[in-house]
Amino acid sequence: MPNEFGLEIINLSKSFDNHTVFDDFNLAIPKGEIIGIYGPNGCGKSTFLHLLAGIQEPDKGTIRINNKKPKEIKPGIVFQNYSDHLLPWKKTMENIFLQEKIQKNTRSEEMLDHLSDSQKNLFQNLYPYELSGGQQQLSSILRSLINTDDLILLDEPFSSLDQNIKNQAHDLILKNRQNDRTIVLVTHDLLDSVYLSDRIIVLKGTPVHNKYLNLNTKYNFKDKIDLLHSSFFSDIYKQTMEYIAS
Amino acid sequence: MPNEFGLEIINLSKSFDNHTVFDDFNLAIPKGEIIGIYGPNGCGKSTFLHLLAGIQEPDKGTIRINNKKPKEIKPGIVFQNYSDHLLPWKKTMENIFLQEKIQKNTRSEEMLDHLSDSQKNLFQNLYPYELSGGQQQLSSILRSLINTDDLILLDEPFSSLDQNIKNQAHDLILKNRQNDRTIVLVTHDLLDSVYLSDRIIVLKGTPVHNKYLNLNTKYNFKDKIDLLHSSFFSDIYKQTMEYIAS
Amino acid sequence: KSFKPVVSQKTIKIAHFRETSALPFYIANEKGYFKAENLNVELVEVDSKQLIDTLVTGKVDFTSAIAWPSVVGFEIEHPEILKPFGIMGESNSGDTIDGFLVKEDSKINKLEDFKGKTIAFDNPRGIPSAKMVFKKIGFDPDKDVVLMDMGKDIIASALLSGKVDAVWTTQPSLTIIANKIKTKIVEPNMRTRYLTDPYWISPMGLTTNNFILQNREIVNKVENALKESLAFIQNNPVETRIIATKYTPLTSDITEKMGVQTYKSTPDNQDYLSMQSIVDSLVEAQILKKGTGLIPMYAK
Amino acid sequence: MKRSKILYAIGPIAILAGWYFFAYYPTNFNILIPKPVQVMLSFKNFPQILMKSTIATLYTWSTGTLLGIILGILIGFICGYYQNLFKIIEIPLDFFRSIPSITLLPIVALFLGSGLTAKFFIVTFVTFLYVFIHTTYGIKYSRTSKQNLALAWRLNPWQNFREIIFYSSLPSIFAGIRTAITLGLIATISSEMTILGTAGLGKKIIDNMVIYNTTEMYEIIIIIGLIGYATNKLIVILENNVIHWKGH
Amino acid sequence: MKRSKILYAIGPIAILAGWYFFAYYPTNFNILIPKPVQVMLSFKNFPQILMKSTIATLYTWSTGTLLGIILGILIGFICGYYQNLFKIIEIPLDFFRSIPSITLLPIVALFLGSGLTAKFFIVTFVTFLYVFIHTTYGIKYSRTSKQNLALAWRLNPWQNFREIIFYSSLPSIFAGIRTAITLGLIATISSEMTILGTAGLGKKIIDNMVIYNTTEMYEIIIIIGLIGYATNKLIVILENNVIHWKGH
Ligand SMILES: Nc1ncnc2c1ncn2[C@@H]1O[C@H](COP(=O)(O)OP(=O)(O)OP(=O)(O)O)[C@@H](O)[C@H]1O
Ligand SMILES: Nc1ncnc2c1ncn2[C@@H]1O[C@H](COP(=O)(O)OP(=O)(O)OP(=O)(O)O)[C@@H](O)[C@H]1O
Ligand SMILES: [Mg+2]
Ligand SMILES: [Mg+2]
Repeated sequence: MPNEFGLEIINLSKSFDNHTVFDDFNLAIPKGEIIGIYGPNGCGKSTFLHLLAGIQEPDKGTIRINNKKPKEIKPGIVFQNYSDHLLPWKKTMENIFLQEKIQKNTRSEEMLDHLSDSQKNLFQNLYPYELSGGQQQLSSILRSLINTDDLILLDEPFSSLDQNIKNQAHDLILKNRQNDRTIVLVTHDLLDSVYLSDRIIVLKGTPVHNKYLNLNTKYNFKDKIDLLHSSFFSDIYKQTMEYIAS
Repeated sequence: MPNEFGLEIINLSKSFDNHTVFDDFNLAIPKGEIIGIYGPNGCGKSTFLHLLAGIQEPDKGTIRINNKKPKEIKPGIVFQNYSDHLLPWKKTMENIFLQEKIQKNTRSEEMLDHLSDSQKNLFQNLYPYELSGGQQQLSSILRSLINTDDLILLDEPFSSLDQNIKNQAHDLILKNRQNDRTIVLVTHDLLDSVYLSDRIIVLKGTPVHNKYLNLNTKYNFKDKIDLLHSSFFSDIYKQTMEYIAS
Repeated sequence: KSFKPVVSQKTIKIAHFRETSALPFYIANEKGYFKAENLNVELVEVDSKQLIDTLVTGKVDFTSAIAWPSVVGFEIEHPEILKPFGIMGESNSGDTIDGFLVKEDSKINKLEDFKGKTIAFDNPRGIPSAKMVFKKIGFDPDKDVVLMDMGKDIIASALLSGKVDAVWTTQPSLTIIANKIKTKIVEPNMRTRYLTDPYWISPMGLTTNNFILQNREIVNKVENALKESLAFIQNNPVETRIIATKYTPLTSDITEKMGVQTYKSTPDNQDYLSMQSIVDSLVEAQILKKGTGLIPMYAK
Repeated sequence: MKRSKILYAIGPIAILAGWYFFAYYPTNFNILIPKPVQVMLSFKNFPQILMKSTIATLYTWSTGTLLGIILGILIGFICGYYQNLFKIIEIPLDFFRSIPSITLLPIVALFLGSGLTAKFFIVTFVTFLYVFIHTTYGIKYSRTSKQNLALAWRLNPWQNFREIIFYSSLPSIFAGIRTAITLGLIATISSEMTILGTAGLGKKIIDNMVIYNTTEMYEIIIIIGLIGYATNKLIVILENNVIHWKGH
Repeated sequence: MKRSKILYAIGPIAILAGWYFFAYYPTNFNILIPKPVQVMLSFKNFPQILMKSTIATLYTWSTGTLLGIILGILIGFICGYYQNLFKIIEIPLDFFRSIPSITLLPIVALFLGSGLTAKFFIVTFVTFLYVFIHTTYGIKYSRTSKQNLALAWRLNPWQNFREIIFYSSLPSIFAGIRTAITLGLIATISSEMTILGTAGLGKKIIDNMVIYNTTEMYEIIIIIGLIGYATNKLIVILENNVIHWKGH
């Protein structure tokens, strides 16, 4: 019987030249969760996402997503430097639907319902390089959510978004939760992370061993403001900061 | 007698194709201030910085920095997509000092005192493309602070930084305040903006006319936590949000 | 045209391109005939297409043989500059200078066998003469045979690969190809046999009117030396070929078998008629836009 | 815009001025340079005298070049993707590339005869080579970020080519095409000079060279130069229209 | 690594096999193809027979090409920066580029004589052209982001070239150099074939062509091919060492 893990990492090791980023790292996450990854600059968050995406190969160890090999799934991904990953030869809207078009030859128009008319216009008429940073990032998020079955990887996906658009993005992500879909969210904004995630993995500098904080962050607040002012959040905040400072 | 403005914008207009971003925009800022720019995605913040930097030309209007034309000053700048603006053919440390080396043939080694040994090592040994996003962004901030006399332009400069490095960057920026140096900071994090800035200009969608909020944000709190919990900040927060929603 | 004072004892420069067509000059140089005339001669090697250029721009004083189309063509464009002297060609009494090469097992043995065949010419001047020859034997040269030009370097490949049934070429290619691949020569020297005998292909050399005006004596001496060369060629066929080996890229196995052109230092009336008909045929074949009289060119 | 048109005129005017000067100034070689007016006048007879040859040349050149460009892009892509295949053909390509085609001609003629096939082969081969090299360069230096996308999306080679690599390499491919069309024209004319073929400007060059008809020679040179210039211009216009994302 | 070496061997082995086959298999033209063994054996006499010519060719080629490369990069940069200058020379360049050098040779010879000067001129001109084009392409397609930096920093043209444009354009320049060294070699040999000059492999080719000495012809072809291959290989190694930031 297959196990029930959405994400399973076994004895993962990865180095660049003489710099070890992961050293025998293990992690198992139930299916259907949103996982926040939190940790200092250069601790290996982006590397982790690249490994999950199959962009980089582990030196050692195994990665399973819904019990499949990374090569067998087609993840959606927002890169940290999102603007480099939009194709300048295609209009923004074509970029948004490109992955789906290539892989399934369908077009999930319903995704557009979440956009305002002016956003739709923008994406329809302009090439990515004609957009502002935040507009590019929003289109990257949309692209990553369309057509992906098992895994969505979000590397600092709100870094250029204003308050309203960030909320729009949060809604989009929450609406796209699915039982057999794992969403990995890397962000330095702990509030965003707690708000969206079911669990936060806190890493602490390189190399990443098997010591990390695995915080359950499921909660019951109505909205972000309530969450911010809750003792639940300040607890998590304290734990995280203490762990990182330790 | 020259005026005392660090930054003076007169009747600035700028359009892309048929999209007007600035329409007869006017602004005058006293010398030596840190100015926060706050506003929704696509309202023209990056465009504004590009105009100040001389990367783009206004369609109409005048820009003066310390009473000089943009072409007469050599600004330091952190771009929103910072990673594209580090030169991959040079080690990170060379990148950091490159502008100074070209323009003054000096090397402000004292800047390095603010870095930890491991940061110094990293920047000395690795090319920019071997760094993590946050490490790249920090090196971009350092580069922008070195050797710049009149103007420093920071476009979302903390978007990839972790808490500690962000604080380090804040310190660096505050240490580099000077009487005749204007620092323009674009960020979606209002707390960061209030913490660092003497004044915040709040913009509200395009085109930017002469209607904008000009908030004095000089304060007297010891640290950011105090600021966060102050009514001073929540006042500013409220004013800003109301203005944007209006 | 400006007159420059005659400079005595100057070096006489003669342009050539390491081909047997310059044999009289090589022999005069080798056997000391120039020296005997008290001439200080330098042989200057140039590209075959640059002979006239170097002559008329004053870089050399003489050139070795150049075929009629270039000489006449230049005369038409720029009259009264070139001065040809001597003649070179083929004759029935002389060696084999040209011919059709066909494969050894080919059934082609005489002109009549070419009906319906394709012939490549490595030299555009061959085609008009061939047309006249074929006319003589009753062919319609535009229908009964296919005549085409082709680069020298690929005629052997074309023959071997069966792309053409025969190639027509001149010395030394004729001997070289015959040496290399199994072929036979058909209808050697067709031009002398069917058109005129001897058939004069080109002058023996060129100088300019300007040079003659100022250096008539030198020109006479050069002509005298070349006359000696012609006598030598007549009397010493073996040594002639050794000298050819020395002055050209040809190897002795080729020069030994190769035919040598017939030369004559001064044309007579019959020669002029023969030459003129060749030039006229070039005009008729539209290789030349128009003709010119050769006698005035030769007249001193 | 008006000023920029003047700038474009400077080059041709300078050349024309130089030509006039050397055609009339008494050097020892000015008789070898035809008078500009004569050459211009000779264009009157273009339809009767050179039209057919020009068309023949254009035909061989355009067909051979087009084929070479397509092959260059396709095989360049395949080799850029399948490095092993590249390794197999790399040595032969770099080997034969350096050998002047005039040297290879006799060998080519052995296998392909000396007719149109050989001519097409040479033109196609030359254009193929340069488009091929530049396609592989385009692929080699296409941005890592875009290839990371292809990896994450698990694009198969053909999808990757169609959606990403092809566009990424376009600037380099266009540079290759500009080299290739010019070299293709040169190859066409050079092979018309030696290889059999009824017509073509190359043949006319040889014919006129032999009889020192410099006027028509210069006319042909001008025709070839204009063809080359016009094609280059067209390609640049095409390129600037296609690659709207220049620099991004 | 071992496997990749085997792949590299496939190409040459296939060619050698083809050569053996056509040299011995009784086609109607196998007589024109020399036996591989004979050609190999003829290399014994290389020092006496071809050494001098090879050195002469290498000398003309390397000097002319080096000069052309340097000029191509410098003038390419200047034109990339000063678009007005580019406009002035664009038409003449695209015009003359398309004309086979064999056609221009008589004109060049008028001005430069038919000696070494003309030979160097042609080799330098050809290499210059292609490095120039590719340098301008490198500049044209260098990334906007980097040029924004140059703008913000108020770099003067020379600083911009030295610190940014030069590196940005390097991939394109290297592609141009690879094209140029090959075409430079071809130009050297072709001009040795026609222009007078002391020695050189081109001269030897003509001499051997005339007498159908295919053995030495093939030997020369192999020498030229090896020179071309080795130089290309060297350039690629140099390139891979210099451009460590490939794709970034
Ligand atoms: N090259 C261009 N062509 C067309 N429109 C452009 C171009 N550059 C910018 N724009 C438009 O100008 C507007 C302002 O862009 P700008 O990048 O200045 O926004 P911004 O305030 O920095 O936004 P963000 O917070 O998302 O970074 C946007 O709506 C964008 O679409
Ligand atoms: N190509 C590379 N060569 C050498 N070192 C590398 C390379 N890529 C990443 N690294 C190193 O690996 C470490 C982890 O990088 P990574 O980008 O995963 O960090 P991160 O957690 O995403 O950091 P950030 O929060 O700054 O984005 C860094 O110290 C970086 O220097
Ligand atoms: Mg990262
Ligand atoms: Mg922006």
